[in-house]
Amino acid sequence: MNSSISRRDLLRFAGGGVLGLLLSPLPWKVLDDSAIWTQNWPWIPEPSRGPITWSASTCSLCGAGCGVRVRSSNGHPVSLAGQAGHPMSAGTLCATGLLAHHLACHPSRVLQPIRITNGTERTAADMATIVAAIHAAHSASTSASPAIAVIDSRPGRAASRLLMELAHQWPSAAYGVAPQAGRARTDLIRKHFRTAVPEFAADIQHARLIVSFGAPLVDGWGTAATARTLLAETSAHPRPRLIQIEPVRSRTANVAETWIPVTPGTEHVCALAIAQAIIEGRRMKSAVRARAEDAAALAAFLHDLDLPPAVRRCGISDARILEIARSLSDEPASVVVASPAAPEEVQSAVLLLNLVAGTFFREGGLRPLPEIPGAARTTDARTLEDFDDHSLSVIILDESAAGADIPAAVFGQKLKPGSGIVVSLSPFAAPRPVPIQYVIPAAVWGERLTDVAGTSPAGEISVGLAMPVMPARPDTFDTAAFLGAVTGTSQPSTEEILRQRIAAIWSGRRGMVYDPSSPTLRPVHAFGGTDALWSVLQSGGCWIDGPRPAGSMPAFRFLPAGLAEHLTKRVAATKAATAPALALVITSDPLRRDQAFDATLMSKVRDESGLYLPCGSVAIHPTTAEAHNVGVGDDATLSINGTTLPVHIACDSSVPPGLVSAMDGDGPVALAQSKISDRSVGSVASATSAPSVIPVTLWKA
Amino acid sequence: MFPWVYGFTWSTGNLIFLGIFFTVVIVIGLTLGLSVLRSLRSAQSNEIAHIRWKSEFHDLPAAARTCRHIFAGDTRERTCAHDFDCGTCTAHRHIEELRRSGRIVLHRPAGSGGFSVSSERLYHRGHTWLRREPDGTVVVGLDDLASRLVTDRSTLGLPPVHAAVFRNAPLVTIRRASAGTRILAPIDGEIVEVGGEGCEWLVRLRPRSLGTDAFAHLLRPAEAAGWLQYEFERLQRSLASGGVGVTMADGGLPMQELASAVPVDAWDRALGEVFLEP
Amino acid sequence: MVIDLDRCTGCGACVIACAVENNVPPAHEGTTPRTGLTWMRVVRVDDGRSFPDTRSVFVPLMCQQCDHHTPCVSVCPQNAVEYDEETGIVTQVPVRCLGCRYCMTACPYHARYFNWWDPEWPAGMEQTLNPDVSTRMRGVAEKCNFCHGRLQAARAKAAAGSRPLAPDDYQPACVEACPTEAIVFGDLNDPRSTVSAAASSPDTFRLLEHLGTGPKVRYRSRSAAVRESLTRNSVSSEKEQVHG
Amino acid sequence: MDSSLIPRGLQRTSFPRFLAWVLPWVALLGVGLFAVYLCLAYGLNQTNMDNRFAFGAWIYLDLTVIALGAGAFFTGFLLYILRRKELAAVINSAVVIGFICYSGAVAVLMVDVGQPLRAWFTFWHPNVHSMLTEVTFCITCYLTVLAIEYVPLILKNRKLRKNASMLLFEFQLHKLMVVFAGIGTFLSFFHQGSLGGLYGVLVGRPFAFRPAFGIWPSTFFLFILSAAAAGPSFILLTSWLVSKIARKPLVAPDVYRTLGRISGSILLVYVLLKAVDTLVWINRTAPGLGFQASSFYRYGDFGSWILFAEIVLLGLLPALMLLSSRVAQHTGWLVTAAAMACSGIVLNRFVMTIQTLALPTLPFDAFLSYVPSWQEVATFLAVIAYGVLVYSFSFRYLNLFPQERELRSA
Repeated sequence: MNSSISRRDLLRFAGGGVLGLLLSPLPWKVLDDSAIWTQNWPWIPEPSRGPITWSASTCSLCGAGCGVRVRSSNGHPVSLAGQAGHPMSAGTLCATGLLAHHLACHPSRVLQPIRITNGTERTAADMATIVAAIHAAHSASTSASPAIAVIDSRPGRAASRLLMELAHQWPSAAYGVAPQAGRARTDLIRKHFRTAVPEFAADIQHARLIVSFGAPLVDGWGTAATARTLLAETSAHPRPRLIQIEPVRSRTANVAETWIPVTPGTEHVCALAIAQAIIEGRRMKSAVRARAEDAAALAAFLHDLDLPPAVRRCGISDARILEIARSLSDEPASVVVASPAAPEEVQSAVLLLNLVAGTFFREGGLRPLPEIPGAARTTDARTLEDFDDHSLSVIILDESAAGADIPAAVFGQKLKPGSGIVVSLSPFAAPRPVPIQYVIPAAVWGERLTDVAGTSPAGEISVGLAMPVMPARPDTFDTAAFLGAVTGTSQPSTEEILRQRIAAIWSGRRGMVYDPSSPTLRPVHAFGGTDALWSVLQSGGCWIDGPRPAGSMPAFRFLPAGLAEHLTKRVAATKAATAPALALVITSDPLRRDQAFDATLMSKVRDESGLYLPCGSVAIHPTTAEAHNVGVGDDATLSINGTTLPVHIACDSSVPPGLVSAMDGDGPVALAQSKISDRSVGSVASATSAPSVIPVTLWKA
Repeated sequence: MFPWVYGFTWSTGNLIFLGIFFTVVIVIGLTLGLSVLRSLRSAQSNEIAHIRWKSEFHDLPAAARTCRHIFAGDTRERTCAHDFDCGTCTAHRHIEELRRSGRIVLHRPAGSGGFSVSSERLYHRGHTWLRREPDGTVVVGLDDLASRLVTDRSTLGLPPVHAAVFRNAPLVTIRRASAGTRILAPIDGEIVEVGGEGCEWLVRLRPRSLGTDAFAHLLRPAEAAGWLQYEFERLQRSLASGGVGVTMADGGLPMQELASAVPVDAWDRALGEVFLEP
Repeated sequence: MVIDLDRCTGCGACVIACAVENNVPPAHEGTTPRTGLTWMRVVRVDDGRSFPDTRSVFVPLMCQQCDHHTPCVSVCPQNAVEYDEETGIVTQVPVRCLGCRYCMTACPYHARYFNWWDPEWPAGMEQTLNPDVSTRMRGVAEKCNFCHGRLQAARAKAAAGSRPLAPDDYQPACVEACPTEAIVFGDLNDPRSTVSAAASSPDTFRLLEHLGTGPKVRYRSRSAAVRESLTRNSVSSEKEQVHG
Repeated sequence: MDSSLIPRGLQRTSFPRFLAWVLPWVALLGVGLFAVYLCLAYGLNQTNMDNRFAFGAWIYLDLTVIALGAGAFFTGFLLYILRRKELAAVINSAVVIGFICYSGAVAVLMVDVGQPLRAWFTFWHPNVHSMLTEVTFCITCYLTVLAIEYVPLILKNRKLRKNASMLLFEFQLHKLMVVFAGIGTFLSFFHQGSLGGLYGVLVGRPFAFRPAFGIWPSTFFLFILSAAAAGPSFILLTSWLVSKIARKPLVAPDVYRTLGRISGSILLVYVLLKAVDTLVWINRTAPGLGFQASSFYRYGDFGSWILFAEIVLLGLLPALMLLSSRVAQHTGWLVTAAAMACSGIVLNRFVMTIQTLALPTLPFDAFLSYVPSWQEVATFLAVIAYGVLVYSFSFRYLNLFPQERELRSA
């Protein structure tokens, strides 16, 4: 008997083994398990399923103050929605607001102090080092002017008051605010009216006619409720007429009754021409005429400007101008608004037009805004630009709440050459052109108590509390706490300041309080005291100032000192300017407007769907593309005053021929903005993302 | 997929579709199973030799399957389709009858073309001959062409005594060059003696049957002469077209030194051609 | 569902709300509008008039929830797409999908999306995932299902109150999020519902109605130019006149 | 030893030269396998497919190779069922080509799906209304049949046949080959048709949609016919190509002629029906869905010339050439005609897969183009390399052309 195993035996064994395996449950089990495995890949996170709770808060991502309903699982927010009856936002939330709870885990979140070198390299920094650096700067300061500037990105908060008080206690420090959109306008209003007047807000909710010079009414004017007001059509509230005067077809222009494409840079001429048409049509309301003694002077001034040739440059027909003038005169509830980002001359001309049309102190017009009870007067605070050049050793930026951006060039201008440092308190450290050396981690929305003061579509002011809805990160710093640590003083907590504010509201007995639990709007005096108010506001409510009696218009001047010269110069410049081959119009991305950082899911409307023009792309009319020999998706180079930048071409027939439309943001255009501002070229360097007109040449890369 | 398994619906479409599918699967499976079963059965019933020959015969080139009656001059063109089993071939029987009745005669003179053909021997298509001995046994040897090709007896592997041999099944193996070639047995039988060195035959067999049918497929000497000539030419053609350069001036192979004239790399092919191994 | 195009400003809130509700991951690096995962998408379309009269219309585009002639249901080789007879919603069973993408080829509305990448959330963001909806997975095709998670929750709630599911019991996330209330959701079969009133308006139309797929998402616009530009097909397009 | 594996009596090139021929293909296969690994490990983001182009180069490859591989079933059908004995000269080669085409297609499909581990779900939860279900079932079964048909070829290898059990199995299997040929024909009719139906049922793609006869759209029948026409032409083409590369005659010229005649007559029927189908589509189907057929030919380079090329230039013309007895006298012309016929089918599959997806449906859609990524191309080429390798080894070690030996000695 041969007992050795032959190859055939082995083969047989293998064959039999395979057959036997097939008959066993093993292969089927493997199949089944592999299928189950593909459904539960270990590297894919599972949602944590826990008790679902609902809470209410106020969105503090921007100053609009929308009411938020928070759905949490296991104590962590999983989705946000608007509060249906909220007086400010009426149940709306913008796309960014819907993602507020994602910001806590943003990839560029800062969780410990960092040092940034060469603009991009980051290393962990020691808190003590940063404090020591600030102290060193402090002790080195000898001159009378402040060496440390504490810059508040969003004044008007309770935190702002803390900052202000701290800065005052600190000999060589000063409080300042970021350059604010519309500040020039406020200053101008004060010049027009001889008596002290408050700030004004447009009463969009009651306006029957809105003439808008590029104002983003449906995508960035307060809360999204403004858009609802403009677009809703009920028998009780017919849709208001909206005339949008804007170079490109923005989202607002798109839904407007009339869109008037205006040559970029000539908006002020257009506004002045309408004003002139109203005056010459002798339709100026007698009340307005009676209040201003210089009506004749205005007529003469406008006549001297010789507007018709300039208007022709606007690309708007005389008939259109007359028609708008007539409508403005005939409609009592009308208002003229300009984009907050519009250049100064546009703001001036629009204000003048409002005065001529008599929209001040009227329902549906420009209504006075009262002061927020208990707020420090930060409106008069100097901006960073107001500090002496090369005087600052340290700039402490409070960016814990998103606010206006400061152009990079300003830092260079204000800091001491070679030794000045910039410390930012911010939740994020995304690459930016701003020369920041240190970032101190701050809390994001939902992690700490703060307050938001907003303006409703009806032009009413409100205060809401943003309550923490998720556990705060222990490694973040409160702005006041950080400054307290630097100065070695103890400060009142945010809550204390907020309580003071609520006490002020209570003592004023003015306005209404919205209670989301009912949901009702009850007058302040119906509450028992500050505690009752506090608890309602804590549960997602908000205070809104009550209906103000329509005040009568005080005496004013159409042409306060300096305005005539300013406008004359601007109109003359418009007349003299030769038309550029192409004009670049940079519009601000509403979703990014007050938000330096995108929530990651914003990719849905940017990278994944093209709903918004991506950064780095410019849109041009197909005929423009053809004329410049570029096509969709081509890489091209944009040359602006010698600065060239790479862009992608997108063809869009809604962009008027001869224009290049781009979104501001952190793409090449922002880069160009910073570069151009170094060369101090025109309005592009302004703090706000103003629609800027730049001669552009375009060629294929 | 299966009734009562999650998600199954008793719709007509489902039933028709799955019915067809399962039918196909079953038919494939059954056919496959059947062939496995059949091959197992034929392995057990010792049909291997028979099947191997059938399979090999099927794969032989047409030139190697020429009918014996061509060599006898009975017919001009005919290829065998009966595995060289003339006993079952109706055409063969018919021609034989015609010849017996004298209606056709061998009109081709028995020319051997230089190969010796013995009148006492019967020839197998696998190039063996067979001679019936008086004691009822037969002796089997290599024919003239084969023995010129296989000159060294030591390369032959002969079967042991008492081994059963089957007609057209391997009888002897030739180990030469890279591949082995087998020589087919002419008839069924049992080995009774193995020839030694110098012996004209290779083995002595006791045939299983001594009836005429057992020898009907073997070539008679008259046919064998033409056949050997034909086979020699076939071998020559095969070697020539293969690019073998060693031929005589007239294009033919030197018959006497056949073994040494076939180059080493063509050896395998030459043996395959001659001994009917495809 | 009826979408009033005159009220859509293209703000994208619906797109975001959809992604948050359904645990759709943010874009992987390298994602383009063609490989994105946007169950809900807003497309800007020009109304076809010439400049400067031309207007854009923003068209929120999601699964159109075709009627019984659903192109995607019949093509799926393994019943991973199902038609819910009760609600008329076309549902997707992602765990059964093998990712052959035949349904995507079949869908004329391009409303189906393939998970080209493994879903990736920034660290910590998994805490914000909606617990009522499973996470997405690579290699399967998916689409809008009118917020199946919400429907299931509403069903459970109705069952707990031992009453049948009412059409107003839930609203998809996009409807809830739309700031201008451009999207109306409800029971089209109920003649008294707001949605069926809106659907019967002469301004209402469906996309690619000629194909006979019977979509249950309707669009409306008072502008004839908008209606024309969204219902025209290549037969009457301007391009043809130009290019002959 | 290599030479002991080569069938006796066949002249094959030396092993080093064979190696030199094989190695580049092995390298190509290796690159392709790496691409496959990338796709399986990282997902289909490695491809340039997208939500609009959900089917890309791979599906096109599948449809094309399966059409060209139809020679296996159709030759089998003619040989075993209709008893066209002369086709025995190419049946082995046809089976190998069929096996290569189908196994290559299935392999690519496994990469193409997003969740290969769930591939068997189609069997578990079949949706019988889906053409893809029909395709999956039939192709799986048919690939099994092809493998079974391939087995006897391998078992007949010189070395393997020495093993008695292999010989016996081969013998018995061969006897039952008619059953497999029958089943193969049945399955092939269905899946070739279903592959056509795959696009024909897409009511959402008016460019591809065709009205149904019974439960199948007209493309179902057109695909069967076109595959049946392309199959013999491809066998003709490959046989000729192999004989050119190997520099020896492999089949007798009359086999070429037979293949050409069969291919030509079916192609003629196909072209006529395709023309009728196109006219019905232009005048009835497309307008019924709200589209004018001419509108589909307005985009990019996809003008109506494609229609002309598909039906006349690469359809009618080769059909008439293949049927012409004068052309049949010249193998060169015959091969040209066969190549044209195959190109016509290749173009048809391209139009069905790629053009259908590139065309917009929604009024605001754009015509999109698509360029495969290197991973897709490498996988595509790997299938070709795989085919060349399998065929090369088969040709070297198996007796693919029974006539070769005789033609050699003739």
